[in-house]
Amino acid sequence: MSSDTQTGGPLESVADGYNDRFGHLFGELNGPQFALLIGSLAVLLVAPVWTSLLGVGGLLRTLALASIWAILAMAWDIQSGYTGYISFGHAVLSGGAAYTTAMLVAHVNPDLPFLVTAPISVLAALVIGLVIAVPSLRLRGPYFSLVTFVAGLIFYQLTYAFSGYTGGELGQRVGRIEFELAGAQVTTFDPVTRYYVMLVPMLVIAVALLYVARSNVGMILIAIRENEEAVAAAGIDTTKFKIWSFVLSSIPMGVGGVLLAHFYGTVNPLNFLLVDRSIEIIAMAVVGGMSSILGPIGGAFLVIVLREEVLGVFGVTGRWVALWTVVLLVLVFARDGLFRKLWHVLGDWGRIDGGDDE
Amino acid sequence: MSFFELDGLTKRFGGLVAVDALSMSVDRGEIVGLIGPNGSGKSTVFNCTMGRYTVSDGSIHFDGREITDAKTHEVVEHGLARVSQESNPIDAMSVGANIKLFTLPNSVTSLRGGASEKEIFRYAARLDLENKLHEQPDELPHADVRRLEVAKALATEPELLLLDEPFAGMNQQEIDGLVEKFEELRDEGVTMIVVDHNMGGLMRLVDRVVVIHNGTKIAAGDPEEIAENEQVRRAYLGSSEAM
Amino acid sequence: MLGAIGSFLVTGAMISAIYALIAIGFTMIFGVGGVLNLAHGGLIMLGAYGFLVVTSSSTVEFLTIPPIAGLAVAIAVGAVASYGLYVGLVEYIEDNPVITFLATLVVALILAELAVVAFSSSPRGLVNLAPGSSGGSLGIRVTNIEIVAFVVSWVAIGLLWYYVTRTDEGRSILATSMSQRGAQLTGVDLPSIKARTWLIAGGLAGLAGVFIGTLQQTSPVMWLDPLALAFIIVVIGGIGSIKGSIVAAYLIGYLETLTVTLLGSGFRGTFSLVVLVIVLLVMPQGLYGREWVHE
Amino acid sequence: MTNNDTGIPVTRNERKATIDRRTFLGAAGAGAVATTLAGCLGDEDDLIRVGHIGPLQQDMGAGSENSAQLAVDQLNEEDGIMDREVELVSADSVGDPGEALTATEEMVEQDGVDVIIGTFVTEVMQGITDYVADVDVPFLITGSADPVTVTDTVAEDYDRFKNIFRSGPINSDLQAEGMVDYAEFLADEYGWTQFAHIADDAAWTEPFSDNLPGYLEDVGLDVVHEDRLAPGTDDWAPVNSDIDDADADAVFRFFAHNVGTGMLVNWRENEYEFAIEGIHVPGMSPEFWDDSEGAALYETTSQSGAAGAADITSETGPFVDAYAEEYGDDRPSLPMYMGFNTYDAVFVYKDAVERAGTVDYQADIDTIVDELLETDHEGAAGEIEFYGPDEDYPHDVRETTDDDGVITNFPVTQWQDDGEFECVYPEHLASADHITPEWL
Repeated sequence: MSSDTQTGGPLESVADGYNDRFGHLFGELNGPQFALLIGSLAVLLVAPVWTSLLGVGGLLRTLALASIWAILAMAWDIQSGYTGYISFGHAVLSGGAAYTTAMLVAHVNPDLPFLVTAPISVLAALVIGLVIAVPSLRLRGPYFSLVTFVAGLIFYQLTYAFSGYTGGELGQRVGRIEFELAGAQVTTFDPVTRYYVMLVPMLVIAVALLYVARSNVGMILIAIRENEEAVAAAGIDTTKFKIWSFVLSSIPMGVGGVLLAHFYGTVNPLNFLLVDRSIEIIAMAVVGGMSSILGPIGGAFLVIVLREEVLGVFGVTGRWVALWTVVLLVLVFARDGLFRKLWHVLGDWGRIDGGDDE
Repeated sequence: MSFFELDGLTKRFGGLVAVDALSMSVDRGEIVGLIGPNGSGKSTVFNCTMGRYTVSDGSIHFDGREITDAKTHEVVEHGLARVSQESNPIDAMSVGANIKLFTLPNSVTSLRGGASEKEIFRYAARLDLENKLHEQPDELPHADVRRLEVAKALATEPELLLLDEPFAGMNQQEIDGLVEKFEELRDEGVTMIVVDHNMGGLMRLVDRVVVIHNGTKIAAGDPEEIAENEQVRRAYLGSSEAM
Repeated sequence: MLGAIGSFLVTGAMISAIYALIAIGFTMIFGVGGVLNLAHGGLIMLGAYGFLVVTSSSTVEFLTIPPIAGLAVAIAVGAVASYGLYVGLVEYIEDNPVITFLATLVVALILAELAVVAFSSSPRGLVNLAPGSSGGSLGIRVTNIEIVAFVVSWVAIGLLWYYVTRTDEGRSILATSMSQRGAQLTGVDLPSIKARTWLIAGGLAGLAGVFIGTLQQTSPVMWLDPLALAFIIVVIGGIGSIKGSIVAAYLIGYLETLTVTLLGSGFRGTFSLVVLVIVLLVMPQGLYGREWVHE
Repeated sequence: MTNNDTGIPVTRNERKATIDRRTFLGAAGAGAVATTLAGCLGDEDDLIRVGHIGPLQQDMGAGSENSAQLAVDQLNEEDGIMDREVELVSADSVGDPGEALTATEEMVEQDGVDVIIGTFVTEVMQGITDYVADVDVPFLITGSADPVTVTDTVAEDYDRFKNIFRSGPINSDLQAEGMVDYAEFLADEYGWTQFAHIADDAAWTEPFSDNLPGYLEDVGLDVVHEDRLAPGTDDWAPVNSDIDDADADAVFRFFAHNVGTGMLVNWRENEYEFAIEGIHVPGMSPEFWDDSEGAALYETTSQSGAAGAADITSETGPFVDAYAEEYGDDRPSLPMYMGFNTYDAVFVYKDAVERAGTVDYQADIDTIVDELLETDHEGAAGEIEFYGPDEDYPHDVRETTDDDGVITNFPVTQWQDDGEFECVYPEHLASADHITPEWL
């Protein structure tokens, strides 16, 4: 990882400051790339201010939703994007967490606090992740994808078969998030609070996953994708690492599922377990650029903003046609993802080879 | 018990017996040649040893431990490494990263372990790749790719190195260079089993030769003895391969 | 008791025949090109809507043809769409199985949404090819349309069998699905074989669509269940094996009928999916197929 | 649509323009910003905004939206509400509680609606009640019939949920009673005594599953078969065969999530000897005859408004005619039951706020609620009065009964020859006699 800086400028020196301190942890950046990251972060952090100034307060809801989906897309990426074992049933993990919250509220005690239901639900996602991973990781390529796809179908159908517990087609209510933080009562009834309740976990998970992805673990996962036998020949237990990638993925999937449950206030098969949801997660990661963590974040924001704010000009159904068509075009013509392309353009611009993970 | 020992090793694929009750042993510090015509089961022996194939019968011991049913990574952890017939570097990673991969600890919680840049430089330098650390494997000439395979295997700090046709596709000059490297390794105490068709390069290197044909051992001894062995000649002629 | 067993045997046979029709095309495409065509259910849906448009007076008024002719239209719609999908999309991406998997699934989603736009999300019924029922004897009731579906399914299977075993064109498909490399060595034109396979598979899907659309319903969500069925049947039968698909279709048809009888209709699909996962993990080559798993 | 000639700009949420209200940000840019700001600032622009929510992709929701638009247009042709012009803001619930909550918040916070009318599915209604109760906006339910709508809310915590009303249909406890009256009518007519009962496995059918079999036994009729079906059932042969095996004379089936087309086809082809009665929501669509290729023949369903086939009140005919004139070429070509209730709800709201003299729910919700409770409105679906706060179903629409105590505002319609939609019960409203299949 070299950072032979030759162009100066204040941007570059800030970026270099970052590289010296954190580059080895999260990957190195050049000036434009650094500016993009910091700029995006700033835009997100102060979103309540500019949305209100511009009179587009409704956008805050979309950005909150995009933050949740970004968590899901990143979580998918660390497992599927990095190892090349492409899961088509990841919504089962977030859905499992969401349903755990809903069932706890509906069947155990409606007054269970968020700080109790949330960790249990994330744990449930982890258990489901392992239940799927351990047997299915024996298969490769489309066969692994097929099993995960089928796992998604099974969970979807089970919500109907056990409608007495799950509420069937129409699901169950979970209500809003309410908890106490440092003596203050936090509730997501307030749009601004809700935005930060969704954004902050997203940023924390992004940093954590970037840190892991730029570590030995990330390197080994990518190597598994490229050549699993070579990794075994290096004395590394690939099965252990593949299962570990499911662990790394399940936990944020669980967090995302819980947040989504409280965002919608209701958990149902349509919003959580339908195959479309798994495909949406993949679409976001692929549109952004697989195996980069940052790409899926960009993909999630792009897809959600398109879906909620832009493509609606085609009508409620038409927006889905348009969205899937966009995804299909990206699949065919820009397999590596739009944000990866952007990243490389910025990289060339600064004429520094760095930041990319591969 | 010897340093490395195969005892009645047998591998069947369906009805086909690829290796048939093969026994052989290698002492610490030796370089043993394993030769035989195409399809005689040489690579299968390596694949069984490395845990890529499950062994049908018999046992494999290494350094006092049974590794018959061990998985590949366990075998490597015990101090065995193999240079495969086919080069398989990870093209998405630089030469340096390819070597580093082979130094990473087998631990999901070790985020920043593995060799330092200095150590990687040293591993590369052992095979004269130190100036190519930042190149991508698919940009390297063939001989360098083969050398990278050896460098990767050495980065696991093996005590026994299995070399599966290390000279494949190289010209004489390149072979000579590589043989020199292996001789240096022997001086450092690395034990080796070498499979190759090129008897010339091999004969200079090895202390002892084991010949297998159709999965069974047909001869063993000094390189000179083997070169004279009538049965070995017939086996090779039968498969229309020149020595 | 006799009635119940007889009814079970007949119901199972009827539904299994349609399942076979659903699965054969899917297995052929996988066998020949190694592509899991997740748009297969979408093609079935296209067949059903194609039939609806030309046979119902309530869609396009000036276009109302007899249902039997509608059947031909459904086959044609499925075949052309399938062919178009291959030469227009899959051919460019089939080198990457995962991208193909994803892209064909996205195509299915697009088709489903387009169906909502064109026909609304309300399910439709189809003009019945063969009204009335036979039965009552032995306490077994079978509608005529089920009998027609059963017969047509076997006729289609018979024709296909004849094609792939008795004609040169067909034999090259069979050869390719047994060993792509072997077939290539013997000098067959792989792209044209693949395109032809997609054409045939699409035609069978369109045909299946009419029967599913009549016996169940024609709706924008009708693609998913047949797709799942195709998976299950193909995995159990063995990839690329037409014979395996037919046997597995009957296994699953009867298994589902039994599940419905014993556990209730809510578990119909779930149980089969669980069987699928078990087969995939325990016997990945299926009944008649070649090995699935890489070593 | 119509409101161009009323001088009001075409609203962005018109279905024909296919610009959904949730998309205006991307679509309309600066114009949208202005509108939103206006919304935030409250009612200073002098418009009264009627919020409508329903599954707009389904015939039920689309019919309801059209009916709401029709009511708003009619108000604007007169004096509006309190002499102020009225604008419809319609949102798509997509039949999903999560989407509905998002859409409702947006209507209240961004668009500044003064009232919310709609919700078809019980669970969707439940998904937004907490929020609606928190902001106090008057909420008139026009689709979902589950009694929990009021028993879990207004009856539980009156002070919190007092802004929630249901202007129609009558709740399903009462519907179950009405269904027994109808069963007795069938028993009188045909001598049927054995009934089967099957229902969607969903919350809305529970009042029927819990009560109807008992009620039927109480009046001396037998329930010979009961079953619940998972939504999305597509194999109907065993369902019909079980009913037939039980020797039922008729089946009462309650389907909203299941679509009975497959059942009807299988029933007709096998000429099963029972009649199909009960509630079939997809079968209420005027398009169902075509959708099912005529398989709808002979099936009946109960529904408020009787699909316009009967003159329930003097308002029914004019409303149905106006709807047909405006939307007769659209889908659905008739307002479905929710359309009747939504249309009525707009006028119920208008009357109440005009009596209250205010639409400011943040300040005057108590006054508005008091006036809503005073409602006595002759609507298109029937006479509308609400149960009082201390009764069994507070804020729920009252059933109307005839001299014999038979419930009359829950009529039964039947698909008859050539796709005619007829009202067959109660007898004083009937447009045609109830008929049975010729094979029966």
